[in-house]
Amino acid sequence: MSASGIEVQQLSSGYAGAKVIREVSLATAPGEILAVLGKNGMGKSTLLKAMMGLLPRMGGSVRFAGREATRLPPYAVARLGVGYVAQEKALFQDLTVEENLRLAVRRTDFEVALAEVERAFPFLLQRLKQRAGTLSGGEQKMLLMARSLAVGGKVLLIDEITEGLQPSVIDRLAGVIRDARARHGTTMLLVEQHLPFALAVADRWAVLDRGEIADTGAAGEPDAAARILRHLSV
Amino acid sequence: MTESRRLGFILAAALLACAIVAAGPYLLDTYSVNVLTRSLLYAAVALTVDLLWGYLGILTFGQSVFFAIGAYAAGLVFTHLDFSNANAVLALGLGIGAALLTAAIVGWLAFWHGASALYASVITLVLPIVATQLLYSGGTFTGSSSGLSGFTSFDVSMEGWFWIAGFFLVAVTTGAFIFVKSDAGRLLVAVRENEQRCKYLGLDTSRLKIAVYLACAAIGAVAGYLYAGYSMVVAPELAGFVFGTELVIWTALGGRGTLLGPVFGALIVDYESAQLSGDYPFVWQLIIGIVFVLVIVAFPRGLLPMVVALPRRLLARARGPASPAGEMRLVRLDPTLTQGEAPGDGAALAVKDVAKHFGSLSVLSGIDFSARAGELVSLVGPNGAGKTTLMRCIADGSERSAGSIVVNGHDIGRRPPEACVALGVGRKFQMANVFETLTVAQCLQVARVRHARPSFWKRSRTLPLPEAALHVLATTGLDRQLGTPAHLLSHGMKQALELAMVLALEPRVLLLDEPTAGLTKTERMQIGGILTELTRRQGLCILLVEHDLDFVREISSRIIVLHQGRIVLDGSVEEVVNSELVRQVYAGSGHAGIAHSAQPIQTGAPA
Amino acid sequence: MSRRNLLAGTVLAGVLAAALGAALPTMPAFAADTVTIGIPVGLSGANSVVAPSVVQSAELAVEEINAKGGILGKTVKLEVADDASGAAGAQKAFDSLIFQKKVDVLISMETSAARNAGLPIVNRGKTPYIYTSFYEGRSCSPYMYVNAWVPDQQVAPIVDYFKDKGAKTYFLIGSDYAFGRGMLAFTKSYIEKIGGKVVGDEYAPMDATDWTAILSKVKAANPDAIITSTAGGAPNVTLTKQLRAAGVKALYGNLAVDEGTAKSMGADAEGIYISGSYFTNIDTPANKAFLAAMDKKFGAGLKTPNDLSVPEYEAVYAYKAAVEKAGTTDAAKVIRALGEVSVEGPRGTITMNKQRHAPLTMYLGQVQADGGVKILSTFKDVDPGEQCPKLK
Amino acid sequence: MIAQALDILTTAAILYAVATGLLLVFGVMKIINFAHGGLMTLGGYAALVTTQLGLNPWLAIPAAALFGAVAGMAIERFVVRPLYARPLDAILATWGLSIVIGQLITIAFGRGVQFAQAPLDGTLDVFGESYSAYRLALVPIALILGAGLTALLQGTRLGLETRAVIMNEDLARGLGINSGLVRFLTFTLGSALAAIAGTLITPLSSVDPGMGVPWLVNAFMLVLVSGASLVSLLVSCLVLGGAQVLVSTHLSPVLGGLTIAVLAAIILRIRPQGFARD
Repeated sequence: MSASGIEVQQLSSGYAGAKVIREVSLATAPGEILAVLGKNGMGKSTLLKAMMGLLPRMGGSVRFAGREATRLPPYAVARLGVGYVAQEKALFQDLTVEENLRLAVRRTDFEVALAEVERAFPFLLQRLKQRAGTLSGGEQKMLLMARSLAVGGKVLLIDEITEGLQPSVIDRLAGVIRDARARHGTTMLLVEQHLPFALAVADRWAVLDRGEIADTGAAGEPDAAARILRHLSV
Repeated sequence: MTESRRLGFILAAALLACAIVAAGPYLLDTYSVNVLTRSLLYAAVALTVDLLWGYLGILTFGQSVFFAIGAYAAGLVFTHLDFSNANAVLALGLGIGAALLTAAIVGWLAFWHGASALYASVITLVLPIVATQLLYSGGTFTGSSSGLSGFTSFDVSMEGWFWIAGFFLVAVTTGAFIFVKSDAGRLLVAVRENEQRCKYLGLDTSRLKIAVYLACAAIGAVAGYLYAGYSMVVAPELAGFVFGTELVIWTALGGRGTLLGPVFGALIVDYESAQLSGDYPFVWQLIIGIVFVLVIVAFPRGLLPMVVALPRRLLARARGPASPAGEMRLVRLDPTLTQGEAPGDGAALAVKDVAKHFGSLSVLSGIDFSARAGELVSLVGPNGAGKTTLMRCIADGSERSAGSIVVNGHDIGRRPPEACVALGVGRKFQMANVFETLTVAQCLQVARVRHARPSFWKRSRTLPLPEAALHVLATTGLDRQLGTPAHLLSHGMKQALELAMVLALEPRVLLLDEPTAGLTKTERMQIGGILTELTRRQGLCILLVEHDLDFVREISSRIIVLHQGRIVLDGSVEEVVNSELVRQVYAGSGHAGIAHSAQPIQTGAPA
Repeated sequence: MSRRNLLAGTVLAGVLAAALGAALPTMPAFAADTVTIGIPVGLSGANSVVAPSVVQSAELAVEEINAKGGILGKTVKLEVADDASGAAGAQKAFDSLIFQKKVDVLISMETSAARNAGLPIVNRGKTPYIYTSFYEGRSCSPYMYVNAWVPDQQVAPIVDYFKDKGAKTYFLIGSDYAFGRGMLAFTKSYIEKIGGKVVGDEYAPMDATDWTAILSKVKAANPDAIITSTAGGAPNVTLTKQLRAAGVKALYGNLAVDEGTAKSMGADAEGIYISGSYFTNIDTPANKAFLAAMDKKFGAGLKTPNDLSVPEYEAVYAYKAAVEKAGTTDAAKVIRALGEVSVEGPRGTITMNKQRHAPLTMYLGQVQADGGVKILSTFKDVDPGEQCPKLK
Repeated sequence: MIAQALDILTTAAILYAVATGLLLVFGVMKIINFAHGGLMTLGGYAALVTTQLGLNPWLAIPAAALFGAVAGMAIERFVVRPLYARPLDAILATWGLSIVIGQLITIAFGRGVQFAQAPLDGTLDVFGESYSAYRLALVPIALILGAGLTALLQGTRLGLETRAVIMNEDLARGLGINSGLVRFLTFTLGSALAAIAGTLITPLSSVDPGMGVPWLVNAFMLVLVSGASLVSLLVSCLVLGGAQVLVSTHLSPVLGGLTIAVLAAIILRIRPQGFARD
């Protein structure tokens, strides 16, 4: 095992002809949670997609748990044990809850995975045969989270899981994330706009501004919220 | 090269081709003259396939039908009414008329607003199947499977027919060449490249497609008419799917989108197959099949560009760097003429109770606001708030689920985007949306088509633009890159180009979706300046979606905050900036404060 | 260019070079001491099944003639061209034979579409032309002779036989094309003339292989006899198969099936009545000698001679006779002579003297369990009727 | 009445068997495989070879599946894969392939019509109507085919992954699904199904190098009307196949031959998603 969690060096990416992120470098220790914040359109989602290989990497390198992922296609990155929770359309709406879970779980025993889901969101076990599209918005987010946990991967990349959610649900997600890290030592990268959630869950934070890292710090520092808000505020 | 020299050059080439045709019968044996006469006519039909597929992007399997219509018009009239000069004219008229009618029906089916390219191809695939079956079931009238034969036709020698077919092909090819290189012809490529952008530039793309389709049908019918007059026989296979696909194969082999490629492709393959298929019928078809697959997979541009590329590259090396393509001069339109329609009495834009939902998912509901001429209203809100959806509803009448939208006093009803543009709406998309293969100047020309009818044979050397568009070009330096193809521009430059294109429409209500994303700080401020000036001096009403709140604060006269598909705040810049609500929306902790946004959540377990 | 493109380019260039290499013109034989016979035939397309047998019988005729000193002392040479069984291909084939290979005569077994497409070219080239395929009739050209049957000759044997068997109601099924329509229109009028009743006539598209709806109608009408005239090959075969599968038990006359096809259909073909001017079972010395010669020349590669290939064989001899009668290969003189000469062949003695068509001896046969055709009755010198009253 | 009902039922069954492979490929790859007709022909010749070797005619089905699958693998790897981004070109390239397949078969087997032995002969009595046994047998065969395919898609890991790729390829890739492999396997399966369909129609039809092509356009139209669902394909086959039988019976077989193509074009004009749900 390597002593590293996520290592991103000088990563650039974007769409045809337009770099959205430029030479972004990030690193976490194993089991560390890093929150990436920033306004809309600053490249946060692009960063995650490029790490997964869903967008072309236009330079730089990506490693997960010490293993090279820079040139891997998305499915191969996922098989390194990297879970990805996309911001939009991240569930197969026409598949059942169970099928959504099964798709993510590869080698792992599905029963073990279900136990993990039960621990976090027991209500999902009663809904296994229900179509994911019929779940409410909050429930869908919980299913998304559950799916990532069920994989039991070493690394999780989570894109704005809190968007549009009730505070009670957000609290619960925070609990689940902390629990997962405590039990499995999962390394996580959270892209967030929800500042209180980010600071409550993460160990460290970084602000992305116009495709570049503008500021970083530890979540425990007293002036963290103020520093971040300076970048987020109107 | 000046415009007249360019046209002179094309005409000289055409004359040279005519001379070759004229010499043909003296250089070739009778056999080749005979075979080539038909090949020349087939090539004219292949040319129409290229116009439709190579330029307009419509893959058509059915051009054979128009050829057959022209041929059968002659065959039927000469068989059942006998040949006379009057009947010959009648047959030509009937052939063209029937082809146009058929094309109009097909066009109505295949090119409606929102039809996919696949669907259009499907229709052109069904067409020859139906046509062949009709001919078969025509009994003695159409001659069924045997076709019609033995009718009298024009008393013209074999050489005469060769010349007629050859001159016809040269004329059609020259005409098509001049057209596709003209200002109007460029629209074909624009539609193929980006039909959506064309519609939002006010072009009725369905009508354009149908018009080109009709013209191609008429050319096909004339070729078929000549074919019947020459060969004195018509048969159902002329209308068939096999001939239809053969035309596509010739076009693909020769090189789609080159006009000359398909012409030579048709001539060479058809002539060669006459030579070879007698000796090796199956092997010949196998070779054609393999070469066709290979070309489609490995050389989608066809063989002509490959053949031409080498000498051209050598030539370019000998000649040194290419001289810049025909220079384009920008001209400022008189501002008094570019005011567009005067704003109506009330608001420039009135949005009443607009809602949009996809199935049970509600994206927008109860959107109600209006904006006067001269106002710059910014729409802000987090991702997924419905900002872009709202823009779409204003620019395309078929988008919204409920409510009404009035632009300059006209209800947009269910009008398509091009009609909304005619009412004065201009829309810039979020991702830069330009014509990638056209140059900057050409993109702007396409945007001006609504105001200045483009020439069908000339290329304009001047580009008259309203001041605002010129201003954007000058500010961003695009005015020095008029000859650069758009795909070579940086992301920011594309954004600026698209903004200039939309401004070239002289809109009264301007919808801008993140117009400055990807621009540098100075460029953004310059664009901002232009926008405020447009509202102040020309009385435009601008609706702006923007994430850069600094920028919004700087230039807006009013701000509307959208959250989860609803307007949560509509007020002055001051009011919004100081609002705790907005801060919460953006910092992500504001849910509790927004009563109606809370969705009931059943969690099934205690939190 | 990337390496992959380069590779693909090399392959492409290779294929093109091969194509061009094959394209090197085959020089026409221009020796004054040869007579060249052009054979446009459907080597590909619908007629490609029967075309090899046609070419074989022409080859045999030419070999026999050359062995005996040729025509007027000149060696006979064959030029075969593929017409792809259709109009466009026929134009190329006729162009090539008439203007490039400069043949002295065209002898062709072709589809009606191909023949019609070729005729204007024949008129331009003023070449004698013998058409050797049975067809729907009434195709006329001053340059063309026909030595195969037309509906007027073929239909009567079957219908008369069915009448004798007690059939009163008839159902007609055809492919919707000129031959199918032409044959059945004549059949219908003939049945009505002799007092029978047509309870249904149905046409399917020419390439149809699904006869479901028509067969349901046949079963509903429950006729005493069925007469079919479909496009050759797949439509004919599928109709027979589906007719048998549907359990239709009526008398079944098929106007479009040839002996070879019937044989290969196996059990499904058993009991079908067919009528024609040639069957391999014809018991004459001329036919036996012909079959023996074919067998000797082609051995295992022999394509069974049939009603389309034998007329081709005889037409070569008819041309020989006409040239010898005219004393020259001059087109105008040969054309006049073609209507006057008689040829003794496997089908009997044939003279194309009835408006460019020929009276023929017709046979009624029935397909047997072993696939062979048993000849039930013979009709001597059946007249082709009014085919080209404007030509003599 | 009964005869007509059986006609409709069996016609729909044949169409269903012919169109499933095309539907599968279109659903997963959004590509219209015009080589489908050529692959059907391949299946027909597999049946021919099987019976010529004196084997049980039913063995033709696995033999055809094998031939089709192998051909499908080659086609996917060398022709279809480079064309994912150019769906219209894929139509053309696969059409070119069907020409190539047809000519190769012609060179190998000759142009002639050949005959494969039918696995079932004779008629059965259904409600007093004697009806072709093989046609009747096609109904359960089509149902088994549909059920088998549904079971594969609904009940296996591969099926689940395939459905995931149909619904959202990006998302599926993000979950560790090798969508390229799924496409490859789908095309292979679709090709095998095409060849099986070719075998199934041989007892009704003849075996010749062009035998698959007349089926192509109808199958293609049915697939477009059905979207990517096996259930809506069943509905389309019953509705359009039924319309074909009715038009052929009551108007004219010539119009009947055009019914599916014309009706489908009109349905798509009015309702672009056809019979598919949303």
